[in-house]
Amino acid sequence: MDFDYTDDQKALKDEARRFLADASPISVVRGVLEDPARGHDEELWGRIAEQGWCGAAIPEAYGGHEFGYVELCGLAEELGRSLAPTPFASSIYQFAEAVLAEGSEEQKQELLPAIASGESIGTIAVSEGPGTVSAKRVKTQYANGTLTGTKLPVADGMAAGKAVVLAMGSDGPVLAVTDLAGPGVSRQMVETIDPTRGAATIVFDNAPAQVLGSGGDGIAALARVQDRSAVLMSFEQLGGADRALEMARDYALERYAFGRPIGSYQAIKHKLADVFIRNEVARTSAYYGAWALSTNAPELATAGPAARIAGCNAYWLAAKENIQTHGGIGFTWEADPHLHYRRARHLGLTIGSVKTWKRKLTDRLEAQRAARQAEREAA
Amino acid sequence: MDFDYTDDQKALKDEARRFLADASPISVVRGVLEDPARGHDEELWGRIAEQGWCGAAIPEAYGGHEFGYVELCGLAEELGRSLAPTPFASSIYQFAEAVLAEGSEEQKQELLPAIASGESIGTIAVSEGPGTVSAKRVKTQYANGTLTGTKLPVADGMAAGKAVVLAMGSDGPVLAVTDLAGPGVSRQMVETIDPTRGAATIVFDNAPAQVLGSGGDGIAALARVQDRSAVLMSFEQLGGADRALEMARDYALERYAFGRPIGSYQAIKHKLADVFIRNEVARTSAYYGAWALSTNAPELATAGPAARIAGCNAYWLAAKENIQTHGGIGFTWEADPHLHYRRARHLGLTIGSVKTWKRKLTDRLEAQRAARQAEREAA
Amino acid sequence: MNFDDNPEEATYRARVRAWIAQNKPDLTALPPEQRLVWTEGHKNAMAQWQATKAAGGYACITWPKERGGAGGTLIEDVIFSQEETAAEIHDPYFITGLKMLIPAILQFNSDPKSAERVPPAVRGEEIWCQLFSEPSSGSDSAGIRTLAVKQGDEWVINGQKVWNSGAAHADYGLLITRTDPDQPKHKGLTAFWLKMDTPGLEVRPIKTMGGDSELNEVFLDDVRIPDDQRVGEINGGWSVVLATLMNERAAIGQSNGLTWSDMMDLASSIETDDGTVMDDDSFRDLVADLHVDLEARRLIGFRILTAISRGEQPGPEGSAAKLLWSGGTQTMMSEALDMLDQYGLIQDSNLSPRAGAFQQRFLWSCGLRIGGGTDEIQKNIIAERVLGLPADVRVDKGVPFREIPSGR
Amino acid sequence: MNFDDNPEEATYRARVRAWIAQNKPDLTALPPEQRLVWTEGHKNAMAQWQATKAAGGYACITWPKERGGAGGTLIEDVIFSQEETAAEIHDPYFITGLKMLIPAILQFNSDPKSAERVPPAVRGEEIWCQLFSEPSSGSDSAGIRTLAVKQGDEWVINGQKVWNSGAAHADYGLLITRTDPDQPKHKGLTAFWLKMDTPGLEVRPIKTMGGDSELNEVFLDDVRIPDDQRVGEINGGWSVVLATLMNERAAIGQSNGLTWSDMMDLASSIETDDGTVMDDDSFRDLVADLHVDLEARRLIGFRILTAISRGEQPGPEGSAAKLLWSGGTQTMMSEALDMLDQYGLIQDSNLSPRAGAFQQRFLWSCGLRIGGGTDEIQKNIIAERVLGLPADVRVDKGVPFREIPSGR
Repeated sequence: MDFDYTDDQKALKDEARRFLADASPISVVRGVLEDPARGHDEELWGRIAEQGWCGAAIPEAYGGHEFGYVELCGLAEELGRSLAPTPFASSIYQFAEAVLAEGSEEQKQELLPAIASGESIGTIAVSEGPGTVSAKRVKTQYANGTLTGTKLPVADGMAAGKAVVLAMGSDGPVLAVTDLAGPGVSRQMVETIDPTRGAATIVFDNAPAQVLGSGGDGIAALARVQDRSAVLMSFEQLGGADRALEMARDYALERYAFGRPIGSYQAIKHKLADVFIRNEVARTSAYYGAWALSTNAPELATAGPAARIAGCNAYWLAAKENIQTHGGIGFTWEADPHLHYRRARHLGLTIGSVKTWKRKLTDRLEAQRAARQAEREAA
Repeated sequence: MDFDYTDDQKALKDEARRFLADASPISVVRGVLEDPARGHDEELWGRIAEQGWCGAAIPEAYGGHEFGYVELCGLAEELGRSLAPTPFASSIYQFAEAVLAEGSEEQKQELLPAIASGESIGTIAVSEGPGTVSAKRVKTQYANGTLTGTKLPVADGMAAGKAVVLAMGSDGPVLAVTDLAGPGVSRQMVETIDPTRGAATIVFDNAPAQVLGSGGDGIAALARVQDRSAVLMSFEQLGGADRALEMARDYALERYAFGRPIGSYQAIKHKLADVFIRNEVARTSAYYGAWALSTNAPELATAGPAARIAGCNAYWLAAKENIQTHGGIGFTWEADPHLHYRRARHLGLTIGSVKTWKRKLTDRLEAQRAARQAEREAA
Repeated sequence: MNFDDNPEEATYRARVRAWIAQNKPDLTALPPEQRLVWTEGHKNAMAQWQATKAAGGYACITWPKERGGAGGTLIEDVIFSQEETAAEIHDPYFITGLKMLIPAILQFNSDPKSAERVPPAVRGEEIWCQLFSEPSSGSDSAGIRTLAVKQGDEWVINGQKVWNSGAAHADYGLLITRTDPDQPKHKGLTAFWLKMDTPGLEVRPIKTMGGDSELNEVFLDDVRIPDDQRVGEINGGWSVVLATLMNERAAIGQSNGLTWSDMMDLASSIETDDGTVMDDDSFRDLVADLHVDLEARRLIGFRILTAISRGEQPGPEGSAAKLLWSGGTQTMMSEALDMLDQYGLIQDSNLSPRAGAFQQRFLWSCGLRIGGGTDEIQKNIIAERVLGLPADVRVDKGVPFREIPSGR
Repeated sequence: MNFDDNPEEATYRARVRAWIAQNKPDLTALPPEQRLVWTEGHKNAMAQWQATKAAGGYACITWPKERGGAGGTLIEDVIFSQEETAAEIHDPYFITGLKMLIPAILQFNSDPKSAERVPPAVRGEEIWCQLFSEPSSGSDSAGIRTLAVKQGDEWVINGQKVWNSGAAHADYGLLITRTDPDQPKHKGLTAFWLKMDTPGLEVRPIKTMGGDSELNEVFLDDVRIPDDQRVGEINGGWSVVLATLMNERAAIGQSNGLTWSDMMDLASSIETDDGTVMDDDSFRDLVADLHVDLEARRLIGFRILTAISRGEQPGPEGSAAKLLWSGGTQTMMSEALDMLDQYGLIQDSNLSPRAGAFQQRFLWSCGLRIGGGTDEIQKNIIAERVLGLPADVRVDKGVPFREIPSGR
């Protein structure tokens, strides 16, 4: 039983926090926020790549540093906390995980080294319109080695050089990987609720692409990849939620009303206690997910969705109550709470809404229950 | 625009409150609670009947006093407030409304005078087992003028002399009225979460019965009746919720912790403010329902369910937070808060759960929306 | 219980409905971006509308005729507002002055100079704003620090105001200052009215998190105001504040914005494998909950109206209605984004459903929970004024203002 | 992050699992109604089990051997408890004495008379109960009014205690009294241990709203206790209270009761027109929410365990876990009743699903939110001890106890 970071992991996290305090202060975040043409901070991305973070969970054989998944989780927590405006999530939690989990040996060899070094940025293009993505409603076509269709929103779609794309092949949905700088691809920035994380509409018109790995059910493959992304993303959410709670706590200590700090009123104290509880649920669920991810445990099938749900709920509550605790100031552009409010919902939507994940979790709990019953009946 | 009781209605309510303070003090409620063999207080029932309340909304032609529906709503509010252990709800909001709304002229003549005088008690027997009642799953049969099947729980099923029973006829579900003291009927008390409101299992074995009114779709008829019951019941819920809030408020004023009344702490103040808001939603929704009921407005189709939902939610919140505000004392048998906790859930389940009513409300909102669209397209 | 107009009300309603239809401003003449509130084009159109109302006898309906009003009843005023809303006329410019500030000034001042300000306001020629809140006095609304010092017949004023809605468009303001810091908090305040172009006064727009700039900061640097612009007694400013707040409560807020039926429309437009989101049981539960709460909010308005039409002072139901509205809107918008799933993060008037209204209100709803009394203050009001629970322990009670701890 | 036992832990677990399987009490010998906790039959079986553990070297695992313990580690103690729970052994009788009260007594007293009480408790021969709470000191746990007055070598005690779990079954109690009402609240308290059959002491069971009587009132009427049964210093009783509370926090609660999977079982048993309630989207959302919260509660236990196994003092995660549990249970039971619809109001062990367990816990869940520190107190603990927010204004701070306002 050891349900916490090790001392080494804690040291890595501390170092990451110091690094980000220097490399990604709030001025860097606002630099991206205020300039509609930017989707991330390129200098910051370069410095993060230099740290080797992109390869934290990528095996050395593919150019990574193989620190380990729990270490990557720790970095994600710090990235979330600092609001770092980078395509790290798209490139590492999503693209790299997709290639690692579903790609062929050749594809790993070809694609991962540039991702691990940070030279190349990857993303996943799934959504095509309003609503939950499903096998029945994928319209983008994959045929004769090319993709045709429109994906939006694609997180970091302007910054990325490569994308894994969900498309309908001749035998059903597949995941295909394509070069976004190649022929048949046009893209356009799309404004979102969180300008510190870029997004794009990408139009594929007979764009050359290859199926990831041996093909097979693309929806099932995407689900396996997203279980992994969900855990990593949940640490970003946790980091953000912790930071939002701290901001609220700090403000509640320094802001006075009726002659005493507002943090001495139970309305504020109990509100922030509620946020703390949600953050503890998120922390605990994320840790459990990290264990399942790092050990490839079958529990990932429920731990991934649980981490996602807890992360979405915690960050949303922490972000909105941080604004509320700040009062009028919290509603202004100049104050920082809205950055977390935006980011909380960005992270809460980008690999599917909390509602979508709740359904996924219950489907799996039900399947497990049916399997246990079948086992019992067989016995 | 006049969205409140009139002065006359207020005077009637005040009088009812004084009457119940005398006729139904908490000792009378506890008398029924402590004796498992009783389901209501017979002396109290007699005194209520003497007041003419049973006939408040029954036309004079059928032996009623025809005070009006808003007046009956006011009485319901006071009955709910006092926790009066009587079969009033079953007999008046349900049985009488069923006969009034769906019965033939002959049946009204025959059945209502004894109900209006309080001589006879009626009820409705709908549920047969776990889950929401539906046309597909009614098992009690109506054939050749007799009923066969089992109903449980039937509110006030031991006290009632007559019942309207949902049963499956040859052409689908019907409502049939039967004499519970007659042949082919056996019944047994069933314990519930609220011993101050009796209930029974009733077994029909070829019990003579007649279809209510001209027959027709029994599920649709039941729905029309229940929209009316829902409004009346929501006033009982409102009265109970208001009383539970008052109890909590009074205790918060007299109980001290750390040298001051617990009602001076925001944890308690804001909790009770939340209860107040729910009670205001219930009050407003109930008033709107009373208007729709008293004017036979088509708005009853949504106002009835809305009053029901708001009433269920308000009483449940008020009842549980009343216990919480009382702390340890509130958890004891000797203290009164648990009486409201029990009653809140009794009222919240007895004509169908809040979930069942939410579905009903949305179904109707959707139908209205479709009708408006069809109208627009026709135009 | 009666939801219908009585015969006189119905006659009045029919009359004003026809009049509004005939006289209402034509915004289609404006370029689309100038049809939004807090733009010059919209402001000018509304000023013209106010003048039309004044000429037609529909400005300040409850005021006596000699003051430029119509000598009408409060219920007539409410009916007129309802019909304006139905005709999609939204005017945030004149309501503050005419409903809240000028009535309060006239309650305390009867001098000709104060009275002179009334007719141009009624005719839509002068806009008023409130200069009450300060950086360190939000929920603690008596914690005013802007200092006014008497010099001869003038007052010299230094300090800062904030959250001043429409101050950048306003011609006049009602200002609360501290004139005696040695008195306890509520006892050393004094009110003034002043021109917004008085030397030393500077308005700076505040950009909110949603990107708009309705709100402002106002800086006062040696602003000099003659004593005859004082409102009420020296150190009697708290009474002026309370009078404006009473007027505010009687001014029933216009209902607007997205509601449960918009959620049904959105859900019906989002496909799932089995139909649309409208077929999802869990969404259906949500619709029922939203319907109940938001209809209750609307109906609470009718209960307030009932009290008014009976000549009673409306109670604190308004606080309950505000809480249902602010919390309900934030939850609803968040659910809308979730329904859209990944697509919900797009905020683009060409791509997003309803031109991005759900995303815009998702941001804006934060302010709803704060402006006009935070959620927490509303609950205090309910607990103390309705339920009669004791006020929280007040460490600043009876303490000279300058000695009250104030943090940073 | 590792959920597995380390090799030593795994070895220990295997050993105790085998031992428990071989030695566990056989409740099936009892009549069914005597298998429930707080019955004589169950109590005697558990006393026998405690004796078996003591003989086998598994009683008080963390205590030194000379005190009757096993000289083991806290993690071994936890593993043993987990295995007891897995074997469905629930013992509420000895845990209070052995985990909380006796360790606190021994921390303050080293006299032979106090020490004599240890061996029989370890062997399951004597049950202890806590005599702390009073009618007017619940959340305000230092507000003790039971008065102890010294007369020669004895103390004469008068007052009333309440919410004393198991007092009707207990042989000994640890009692907190007020010995100096002129001191501020926390400074005039003194602790004693006493036999529950001391003359003047009367135990009266309290019937809870659910109908059971685990809790009691204890009346003290001129109860005389020799000074050598005093625990700690005169007026030093608050330190004794704090010591027991620290012990309580380290004693990890056993997990039990209905959870999300029971809700799935129930839902699957309730038919609808389209299948069962399990197919309802809205119920599916609820399952996900319950799973996340209740699994988190379980996992928080592992985090506490991790801290313990690292030799750290567990933090206030316990308060978060308790709030998830208490609120979650009440919500869950209410949802269960709603699922059953009208049938949900039946409370009959023959008719209701799971013999009425949902209805029984529906009532019982109210107590969960109150006992062991109310929801409100838990949130205060989180706000103050974790987040570092200031304590609320304390009007009783430094005030002599007899002058503190106390209402009725």
